[in-house]
Amino acid sequence: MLAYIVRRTAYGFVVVLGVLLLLFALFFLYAEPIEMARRAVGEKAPPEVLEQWVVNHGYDKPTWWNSESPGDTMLVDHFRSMLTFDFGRSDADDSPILERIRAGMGPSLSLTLPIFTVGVLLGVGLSLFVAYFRETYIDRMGVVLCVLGMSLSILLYIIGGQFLIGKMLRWFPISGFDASPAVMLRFLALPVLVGLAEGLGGSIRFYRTVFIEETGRDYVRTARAKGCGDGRIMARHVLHNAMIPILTRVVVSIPFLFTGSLLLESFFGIPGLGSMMVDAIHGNDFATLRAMVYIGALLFIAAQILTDIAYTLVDPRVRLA
Amino acid sequence: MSLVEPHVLSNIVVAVLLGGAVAAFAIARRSDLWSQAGRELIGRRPIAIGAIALFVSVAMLDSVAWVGGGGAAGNVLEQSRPRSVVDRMFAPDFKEKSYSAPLADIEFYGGADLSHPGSHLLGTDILGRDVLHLTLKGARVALLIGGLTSLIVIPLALLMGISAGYFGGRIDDIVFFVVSTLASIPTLLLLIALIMVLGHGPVQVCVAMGVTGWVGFCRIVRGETFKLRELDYVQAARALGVSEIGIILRHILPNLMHLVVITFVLLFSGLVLSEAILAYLGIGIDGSWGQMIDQARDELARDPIIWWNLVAASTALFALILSVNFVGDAVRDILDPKTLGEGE
Amino acid sequence: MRIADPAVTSPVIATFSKIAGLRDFSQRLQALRDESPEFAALRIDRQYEKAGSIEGVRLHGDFGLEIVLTEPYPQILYWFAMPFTTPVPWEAVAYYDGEEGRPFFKDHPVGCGPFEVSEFDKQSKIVMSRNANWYGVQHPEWKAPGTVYPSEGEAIDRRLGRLDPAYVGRSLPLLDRIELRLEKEHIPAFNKFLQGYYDASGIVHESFDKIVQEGGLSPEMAARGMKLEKSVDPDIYYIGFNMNDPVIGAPAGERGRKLRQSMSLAIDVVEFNRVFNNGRGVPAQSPIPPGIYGYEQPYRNPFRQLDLTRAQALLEAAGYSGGIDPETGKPLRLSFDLGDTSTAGRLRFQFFVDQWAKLGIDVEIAATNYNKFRQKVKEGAYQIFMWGWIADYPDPENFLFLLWGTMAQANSGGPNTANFDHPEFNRLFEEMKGLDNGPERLAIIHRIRSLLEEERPWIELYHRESYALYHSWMRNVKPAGLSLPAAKYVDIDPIERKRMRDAWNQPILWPAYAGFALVALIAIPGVVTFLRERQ
Amino acid sequence: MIGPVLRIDEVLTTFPAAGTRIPVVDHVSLEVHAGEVLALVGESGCGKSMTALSAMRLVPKPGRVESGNIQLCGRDVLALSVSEMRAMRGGEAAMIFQEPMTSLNPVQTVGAQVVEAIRLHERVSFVEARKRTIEMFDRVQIPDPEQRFGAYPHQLSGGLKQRVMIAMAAAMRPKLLIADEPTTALDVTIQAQILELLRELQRELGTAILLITHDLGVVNELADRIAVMYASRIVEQGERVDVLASARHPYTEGLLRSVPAAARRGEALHEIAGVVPSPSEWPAGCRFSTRCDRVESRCGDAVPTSTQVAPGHTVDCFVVADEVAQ
Repeated sequence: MLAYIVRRTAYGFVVVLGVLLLLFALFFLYAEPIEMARRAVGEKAPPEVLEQWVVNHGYDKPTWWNSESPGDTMLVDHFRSMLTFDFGRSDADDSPILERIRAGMGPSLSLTLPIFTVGVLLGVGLSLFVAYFRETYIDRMGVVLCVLGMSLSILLYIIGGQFLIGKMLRWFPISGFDASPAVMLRFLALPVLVGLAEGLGGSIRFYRTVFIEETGRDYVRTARAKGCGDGRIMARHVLHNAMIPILTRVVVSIPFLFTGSLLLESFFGIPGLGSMMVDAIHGNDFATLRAMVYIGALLFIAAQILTDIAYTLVDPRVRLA
Repeated sequence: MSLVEPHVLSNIVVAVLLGGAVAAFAIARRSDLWSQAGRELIGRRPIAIGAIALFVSVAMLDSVAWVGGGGAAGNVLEQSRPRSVVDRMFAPDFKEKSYSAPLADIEFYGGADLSHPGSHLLGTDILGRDVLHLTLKGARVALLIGGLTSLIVIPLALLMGISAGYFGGRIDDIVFFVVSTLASIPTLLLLIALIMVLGHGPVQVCVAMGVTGWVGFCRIVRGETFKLRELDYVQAARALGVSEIGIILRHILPNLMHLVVITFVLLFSGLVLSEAILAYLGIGIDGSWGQMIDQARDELARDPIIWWNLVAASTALFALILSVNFVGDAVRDILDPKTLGEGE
Repeated sequence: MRIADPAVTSPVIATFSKIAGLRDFSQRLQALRDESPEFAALRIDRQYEKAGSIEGVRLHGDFGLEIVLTEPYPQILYWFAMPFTTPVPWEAVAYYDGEEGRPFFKDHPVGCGPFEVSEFDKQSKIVMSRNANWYGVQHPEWKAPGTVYPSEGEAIDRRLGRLDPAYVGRSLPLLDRIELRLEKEHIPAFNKFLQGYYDASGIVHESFDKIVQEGGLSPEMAARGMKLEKSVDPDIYYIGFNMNDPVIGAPAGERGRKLRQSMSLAIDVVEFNRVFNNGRGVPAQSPIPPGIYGYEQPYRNPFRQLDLTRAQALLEAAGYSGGIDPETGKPLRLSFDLGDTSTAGRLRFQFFVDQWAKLGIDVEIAATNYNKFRQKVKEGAYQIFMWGWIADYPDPENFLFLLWGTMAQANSGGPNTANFDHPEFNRLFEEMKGLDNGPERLAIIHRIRSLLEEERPWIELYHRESYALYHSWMRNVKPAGLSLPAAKYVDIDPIERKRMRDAWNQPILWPAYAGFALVALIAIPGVVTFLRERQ
Repeated sequence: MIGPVLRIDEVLTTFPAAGTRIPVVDHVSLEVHAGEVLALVGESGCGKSMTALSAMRLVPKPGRVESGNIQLCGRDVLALSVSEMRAMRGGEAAMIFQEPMTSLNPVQTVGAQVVEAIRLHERVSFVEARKRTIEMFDRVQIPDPEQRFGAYPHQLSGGLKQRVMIAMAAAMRPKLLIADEPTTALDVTIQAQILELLRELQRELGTAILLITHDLGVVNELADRIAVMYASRIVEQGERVDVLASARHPYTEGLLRSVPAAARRGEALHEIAGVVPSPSEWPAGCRFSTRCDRVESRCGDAVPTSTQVAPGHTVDCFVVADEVAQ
């Protein structure tokens, strides 16, 4: 077990290195540092200030190889800063990136965590309901509704939600954020609702397929033949077997809890990591983007390792070899 | 100025596509499996297939363009521009000064008379352009996003997936590493980063989407090839001394074709929807429905509300995606209910 | 001295380098830091002390400062009025050094106003709260009078009820806390204002018609007790030509000039403002906006009045008859290079392209991201661009220097992106900038103006007009542009706000009940039959 | 006990397809008496398993029993409440399936699955149930039963898994055991062992067995009586000797002739012409008429009824009926 975890983690680390190399290629090989500086410091800045900015951000070093001191290149700096989580300062406004990530995590989590947990529970619950009534009009309508839901762009969910629920029906404030918990609930209600609605179609359909596939399996027939009731079959047999695909889907979405939702956050004015990334995109803030992409990838790789380990706990057939 | 004008190129592409479609149809007819699957598909989802056919024909008609024949008198620019069949369905000066409601005869704001009263079926946008015209033109962009990207994704994924699955060993290790690396980066972020590097424009966006999109399919191809390689008749062919390339072309590839078809259909809707998000971030493709939605979303705040822009673009988008999703479901059921778990 | 500190990378060092010896000081400081790490580790005031004084700055007692410039530059007075030269205690700079959990000084502003910044989140909000240590506070020990609400003011203040006796004599500031919010999506933000979640807001142009009718508030909004304030901003939006371009710029000589003139005549900025800005915005006739010396309201630029016939004639004279480029036999093709890929921007640029299309000129929008655009600018690979400039200080020099040859992008990487380098203009500009406002200066400005009329490096578009809205519960607002000193007079009636907010936000709940009922109605028969069948 | 353990009377079970409902069990009647083994024989897809599942009320959705009467241990199965039916399954009547590989829950130990079967019907402690499970394992000749109790299905061979299935089914000493192709998926040597085991159980516990199979060798080995199904209907029914030795229905004859048997060494193996038609292609009248070598014109007009050819031996065929009448 331990040996497996160690080996799996080691491979994960190799993938992290691959990601870093790719990020380096993406972010350092085309942007002119001096133009990044101009964007950051301002149009009105004289050349020497721009050059100073470039030096301060370390963008003046040789890209790949420095014959004089091999450790002093952008490539090495990139790996060093990423691996030590020393992300430095934003290219756009010189704010410390790590601090901003810390500050943005709270708002992001307060949005994504409810969407995630309620989404999984609701998805599993509703899909069980639909799967239970399979081959009736409830099931067929459910599937059609899911496909309808999946075919709508998230932009429309947001626009529609804000217009209909926020503006016309005035159930919740249209957008905004407040750190005090009581007020926050009111503000988060609408984005959470929209986030749920957007994801629900796909997840119900996915879970439904899983459940129907599992309930069609022979062991369910066996259980029935020995006198198990429907509820017991679902709880003791089907749910446990369905855990494997469900786990894959759920764990893989954990990184998004932290990276937040780009669109929801920027539309609803939530100062989380998602809107931070939208800002970084609009402001050509490569340092921030790079850090966020890296963290996202890191979390994803970690989540994958966790999934693999979780498999061994859920499924006795998976052997640790 | 390049030797081949864009509109000539697109005419050629349309011809090639039509030829390809006819050829594919002819081949499919000869194979029982495919022609039966096709018949069953049409039987199951006649409306959705009709809708897709409509979208495709609009896109085709918008891709066939030629210079001349019309244009406002005296305006050399209009006359020298290639106009597609769809453009020709609308008068070249089919423009107002500003918003007008569907079928209205005065301008929505300001109240001046329109030059084409009562003839804008879906009204006009802020620049006075006919919304129906813009919506129809969006079909071409949507199909370009789906089609061109699939043209990148599918061969790439097949090449990588088959070589990894068939040859195994080092090649498999490398491919698997590349796949894990790409898959680790959140798709949307990777997409954005790629477009920043590649620049804007339809081709660049499609290439970026292709680079991010091939990973999932590659995994499936790799797994299937793994299984196929172990099959008796493939082993037998190898024992008989058929070359590796021969085995791949004759035995492996044809058995992956159903996966290609399913993936294409499933990929398509995801791609078109992602473009809408890119449009919001300002890096979408010009003329797409995503861009129209993005342009129109704030107009809901006007009084009276300007809704037709948003509704036209989103209905078109929704109808296409919905049809494709419905057809996709059916295609999966018919061709392969097992291999492709949903959502993975 | 901090401006000269290379570690600060002040964006205005070039301007202040006109102070004699400032640059020397800067270099000395850098050299000392490079030489010895011990020096660099010294406290900041010791470093400055050791680096020696700045030649051109002399102290006169406790409150006097004499500054010597290397060249005549009257505008420096404006610069001294800007935040760059706010006095800063070195103790604060030394303390906030980013060590031991303390923020850096630039992330932790220090000041002495009625409010202090208690929260500064670049992404979403700035919170200012009452500064207990403000000199204006009526402090029990200091026995100083403290600052109170004034009883006198301009006539307009009295008329608009800003001198309400209920406030006179109350100690300032009236508010405990001010929150400025940054919202990325302006429509939701504005809707929140309308719902009463914000006290004040600008107007987004999409909902303009609902709020403003015939120059005033719409009856509906007026009935809500809303107040509207208007002002013209000291800025200019313009389309520029790259004067180094062989087709459209100076190398094309007379031909290029006529082309530019023609293109300028085709742009209908009134229409543009009507479509995109709800008619707000003053059509620009020259680079100088209202409120800046040299702006003359009656002046009309002959090439900035829409005249398609004349434009076509000029185009013909330039050799592009009907827009046809004789070299290719096709319509003249130009590129409009932009660093804005947003869809909203796209529509605006399309507007101009459509207008030029009326002349038969084929302008292509080349929208790239900002970095790519800057790169193009740097390489000179651009033809037409659109830009804006907001005044740093109220002097015509701040606008006209955008066309000064010395500032040309191609020569110095300066903000003269049009690369306009006209000897006559340069001479006039250099003469004008050192002069004080007066008839002599105005005469030169007139000459510059007519030179620009002919040369057309720019198509001047408009000067923005901004409208601001306030709810009835917000009192004593006096618009003062960006500066905040007036904030201490502002008051808010929270009870009124709560009342109105609640009244405006009564949720309409029946659709929810209806929805639930519908779902139940649809599902129940199915569930019932299903369960019955199971038995 | 009076009367048969299982009595199926004119049962019609249908599945929806293409707008109509297709019968998969078409007015089938049969009886299984205490202590006897009835073999239900036929080609795949002829409705054998569906008949058995109908008896247990386990027809998978969207299929359902439309009409007819099913008596299990004297109780009307179709009228029972859900919980009463649940008590029947595994208690009075148990079932084992064709695929031991997939019929066990892969994520539970086999012991736990048998324990569950016991505890569903009897209020006993886990320890007690475990003891009984291990006894049961011993009885079905699972070696090392204590250790096997904690094994997962994937750790056992096919034969062992089928033994676990039998242990599970026999745990509550049911009156009826439905064995749906219990040996099809197993090696020949294992098959024999499993059949032997079934016979022992039947003898020891007095359980009636409804054996579903297409393998006439198995039938010969185990069955007391035989019912032959073709295209959702029973075409011939009778004592094993009667049916095997003097089959009358052309389909049964065909089936028997297609078995390689020592008795007919040297003869060419018979093949029934054509394939089983799919439900949509069923002919009117006798469903075997399209493949029958003795077909007459009336066969396509009406459905033949049962004719007694010997005591307890019935055949549904016009031609045979005429022969008997003569």
